[in-house]
Amino acid sequence: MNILFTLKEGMINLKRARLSAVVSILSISLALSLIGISLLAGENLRDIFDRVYQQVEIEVFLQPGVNAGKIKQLRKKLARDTRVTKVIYISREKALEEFQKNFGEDLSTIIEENPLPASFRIILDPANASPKLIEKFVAQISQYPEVQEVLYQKEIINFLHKYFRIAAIAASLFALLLFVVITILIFNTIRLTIHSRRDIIQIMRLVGATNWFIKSPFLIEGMIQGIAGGIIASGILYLFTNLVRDIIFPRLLVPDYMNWFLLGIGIFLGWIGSYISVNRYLDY
Amino acid sequence: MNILFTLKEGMINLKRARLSAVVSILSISLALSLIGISLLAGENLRDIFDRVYQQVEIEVFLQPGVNAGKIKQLRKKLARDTRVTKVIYISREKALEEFQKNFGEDLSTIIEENPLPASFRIILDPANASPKLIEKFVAQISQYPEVQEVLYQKEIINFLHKYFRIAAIAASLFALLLFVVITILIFNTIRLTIHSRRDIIQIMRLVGATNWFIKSPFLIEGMIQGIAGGIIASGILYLFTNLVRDIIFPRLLVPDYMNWFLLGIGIFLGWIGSYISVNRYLDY
Amino acid sequence: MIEFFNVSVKSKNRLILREINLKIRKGEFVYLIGKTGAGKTTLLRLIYMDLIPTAGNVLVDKFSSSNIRKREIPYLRRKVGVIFQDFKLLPDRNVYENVAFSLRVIGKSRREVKSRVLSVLTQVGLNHKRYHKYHMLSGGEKQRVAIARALINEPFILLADEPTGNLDPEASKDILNLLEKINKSGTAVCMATHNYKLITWAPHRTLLMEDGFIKQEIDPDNLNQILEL
Amino acid sequence: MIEFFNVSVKSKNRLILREINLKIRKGEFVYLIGKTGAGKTTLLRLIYMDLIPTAGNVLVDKFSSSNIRKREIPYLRRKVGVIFQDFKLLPDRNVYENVAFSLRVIGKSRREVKSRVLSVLTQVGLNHKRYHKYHMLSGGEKQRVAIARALINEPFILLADEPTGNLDPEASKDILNLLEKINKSGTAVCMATHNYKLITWAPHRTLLMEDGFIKQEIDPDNLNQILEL
Ligand SMILES: Nc1ncnc2c1ncn2[C@@H]1O[C@H](COP(=O)(O)OP(=O)(O)OP(=O)(O)O)[C@@H](O)[C@H]1O
Ligand SMILES: Nc1ncnc2c1ncn2[C@@H]1O[C@H](COP(=O)(O)OP(=O)(O)OP(=O)(O)O)[C@@H](O)[C@H]1O
Ligand SMILES: [Mg+2]
Ligand SMILES: [Mg+2]
Repeated sequence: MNILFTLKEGMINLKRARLSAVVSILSISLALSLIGISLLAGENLRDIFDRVYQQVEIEVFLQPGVNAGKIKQLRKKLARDTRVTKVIYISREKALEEFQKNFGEDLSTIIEENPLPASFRIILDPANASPKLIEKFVAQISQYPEVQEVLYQKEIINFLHKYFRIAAIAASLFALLLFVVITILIFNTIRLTIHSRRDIIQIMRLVGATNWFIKSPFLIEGMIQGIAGGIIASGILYLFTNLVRDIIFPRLLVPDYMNWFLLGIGIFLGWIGSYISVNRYLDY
Repeated sequence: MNILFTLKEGMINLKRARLSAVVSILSISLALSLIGISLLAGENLRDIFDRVYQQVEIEVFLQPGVNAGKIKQLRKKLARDTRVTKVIYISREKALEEFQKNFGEDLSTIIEENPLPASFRIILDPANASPKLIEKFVAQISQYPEVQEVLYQKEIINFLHKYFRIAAIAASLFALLLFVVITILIFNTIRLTIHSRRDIIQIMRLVGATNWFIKSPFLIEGMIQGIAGGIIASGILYLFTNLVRDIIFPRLLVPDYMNWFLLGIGIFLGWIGSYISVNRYLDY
Repeated sequence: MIEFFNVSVKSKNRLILREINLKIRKGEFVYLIGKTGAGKTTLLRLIYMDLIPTAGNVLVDKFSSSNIRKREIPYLRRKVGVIFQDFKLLPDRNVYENVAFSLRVIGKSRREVKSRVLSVLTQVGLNHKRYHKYHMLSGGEKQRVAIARALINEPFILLADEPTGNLDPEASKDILNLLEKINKSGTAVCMATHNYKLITWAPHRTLLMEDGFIKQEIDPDNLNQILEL
Repeated sequence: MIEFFNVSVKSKNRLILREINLKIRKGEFVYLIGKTGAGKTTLLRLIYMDLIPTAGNVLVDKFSSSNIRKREIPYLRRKVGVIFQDFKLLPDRNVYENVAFSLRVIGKSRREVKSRVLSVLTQVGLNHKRYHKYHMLSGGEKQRVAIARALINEPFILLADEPTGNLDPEASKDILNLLEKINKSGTAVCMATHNYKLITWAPHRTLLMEDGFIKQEIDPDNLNQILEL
């Protein structure tokens, strides 16, 4: 197989159906940009949610009579738990102080003894902050004999998690749709290129070119389209992300892998699209 | 001219280059959706900025010796100005009170006389809140003999305005690019349909069909593509806006004219694309 | 009826036709012969104004190539019937539809079309096969369909570019007979061909082209001289 | 060399070829004649395996239609040269490139190609026009280019489907002479034609097809009987 000849014929291919190829590449770029934007939206939404989760405190109120040694032991156990990011001990005195700060009333003047229990405030690792995992964690903690009650903002977490899931599913469906669109775009352009070169293909067949020899330039063409689409999409997203950062949302996260990801998808779908097209229209 | 026959041949057109048409319509939908999203982003950005501008106060400090009558007169004049939304008068006493609240110090214990001047706080109509107009307004106010000094957050306004303009220009360029892409998409599909029907067109020419008769089905086809693209884009945006409202940004503004606008652009560009294509490939 | 005045056609600095002067009268039958590339097809294209000469003037009926407007050309085409070696029919439609198509396309209603199509199909002897699909027809029958289509607007002339090139001798003879019959009923015929045998079967005025001009008009009596080639 | 055993071809419930038995020997020259639709083109397509029979078996060289694999077909094609009425050349390339193309396509290097192409072009008498553009060639010359391309892999048989259909009598005779010369140097030739005059010029074994089968083998002495048609 003669690489140079294949490449030369591939160039002639591109010239023949040039406009269709340009149109296809532009459309692929748009679709990949949309995928990139979905990805960005997803990552940033997750980031925002993570930060919300990081502020979710689980308050573990201890039984009134627990002694200092037990408390220290429990604290160690909690700190060692991989799901836990931070543990703060709030002694009964501290709790009273906070109460006074928050409500401006001096409890000690009303009742003789401090009625507030000691507690731990626990912040979980965001990776473990899904409603189910939190619930499991809370159930586990509640088992300890030292623990009286465990409280956290259950409703907010459930709410956020539910909508995050809906958004994630919607974005995935949208991305899947775009994958299909890209594949069809490439499929169609290759089909048209094959159509515009059917005379030359017929002659190739006639003089005994192998099927593989006839097909390969079209596969290469499909992948080039995918690559070009990926590069243009990366450029569009570069401008887009800079604009968004400058104007509305300076904290915008841009995952490092994004450009490679778009390029990879471009190549992958380019190959699939041209492969299907070639096998549909160029098989005996 | 026989409408029924034209429509029948138009249907055959659509069947012939079906895949290309579907691909084209999908791509047009994506492009129109992006235009719609830009539009939404623009409208909402403007809305947010308007609300920022609505909070911009212009502080007009008055000369020390101005009497109550003159102040009342000035207040009336300001209130009558169409650019002004709200005027609040801050007397010298009120200013002192605020100062004490903000800084916690009782000025009257340090110095004998109240050193603070009386002032107006003016809020402008957002439509007149561009940096230039504000500057003009301020210059005008400063002319009054009763006025000592006019202060406002010049830097913030300039900053916002500058980026809003950059965003608007970028979005317009992007939309223009998308207009071109849509036109090329339709141009290309019509070109391919013409190509796939060149036998039948040759025969039509041969037996004496008028040029208009040959062209019109392709123009109709282009417009149908634009309409279909517009409808699909409206659907996508409907889902998109509802999702955004539910999850991230409940205040999302959706202009009423948006769907009609997208449909209009679709038809308009469909007509242009097919018109160029038809005149390029179907003229003698 | 048709007249060429000093007609030349140039393409990319090459003269394809040079200074052609020619007159085809009402109801005439003319053969065009000559080697490949002599310019026969080009000459025919000038008549149905698929091509406008670079110099000189072609007169067809009341139309003149030097001042015809683009949008008048369709109306000229309705007065000139054209048939080709490769038939140029629509393979996805049957006989009736193929012939009807050319009337529908010029805006005739379905009812007007029907009687006219049936009468033309009778004329070419295909009425009994009017609902046959394209691929069920022999080459000779396909060419008859093409002739029917060319006749439907009652043209004053029928142009034929190697109409028997894809036909066997028997079918060729049939087609020639049909063209003669049409010619006898008053329609002029101008036919480019490589098949000199046709000329011996039905001798008519014969123009020999060579290298872009009309080299000579061959005397029907001297026909045998060319057949010796 | 080539053998047909009870070969039938069916398409949409219609028999295009029926029970063909045929043997073409090494170095033979065979004419295929018959009306349009008789099945000549179909028979030729079976030989270069553009079509696989629905019944029976076609043997070509060491390949058999009943068990050939798709990916072996290109190697069969390199042993069989094919030419057509419409030449099937690439109009955007010159003579040399058109012929060289078929060698490049099967993976030969530029150097190997050159000497082989020049020798074949000499054989068909076109060496001096090897850099001429396609549109500068006459019909006869185009057909020579097609023949050169078909010969380049030294096939054992040359299949020709109406190779003179678009040529004038003089050019047709030239092509026939070239095919005879090629045949004399050992390559078999199988040619479908409507031009019976060729057979009188160069009489060879002649098969008359009708309605999908080989009706008779015509005795070269009785040729005049068909020419009377
Ligand atoms: N569009 C064109 N551009 C350039 N050259 C052309 C064009 N059409 C025809 N020619 C050239 O003009 C010459 C005459 O062509 P034409 O087709 O009229 O010949 P012809 O007599 O009909 O030949 P044939 O018997 O092969 O049909 C040829 O040399 C051809 O290459
Ligand atoms: N792919 C196909 N599908 C259906 N029918 C076909 C196909 N190819 C050929 N036929 C039919 O098979 C018959 C034989 O066709 P073929 O082309 O072999 O005839 P031929 O002898 O070469 O005719 P001609 O002289 O016109 O070239 C014809 O009736 C034709 O319509
Ligand atoms: Mg010609
Ligand atoms: Mg055939």
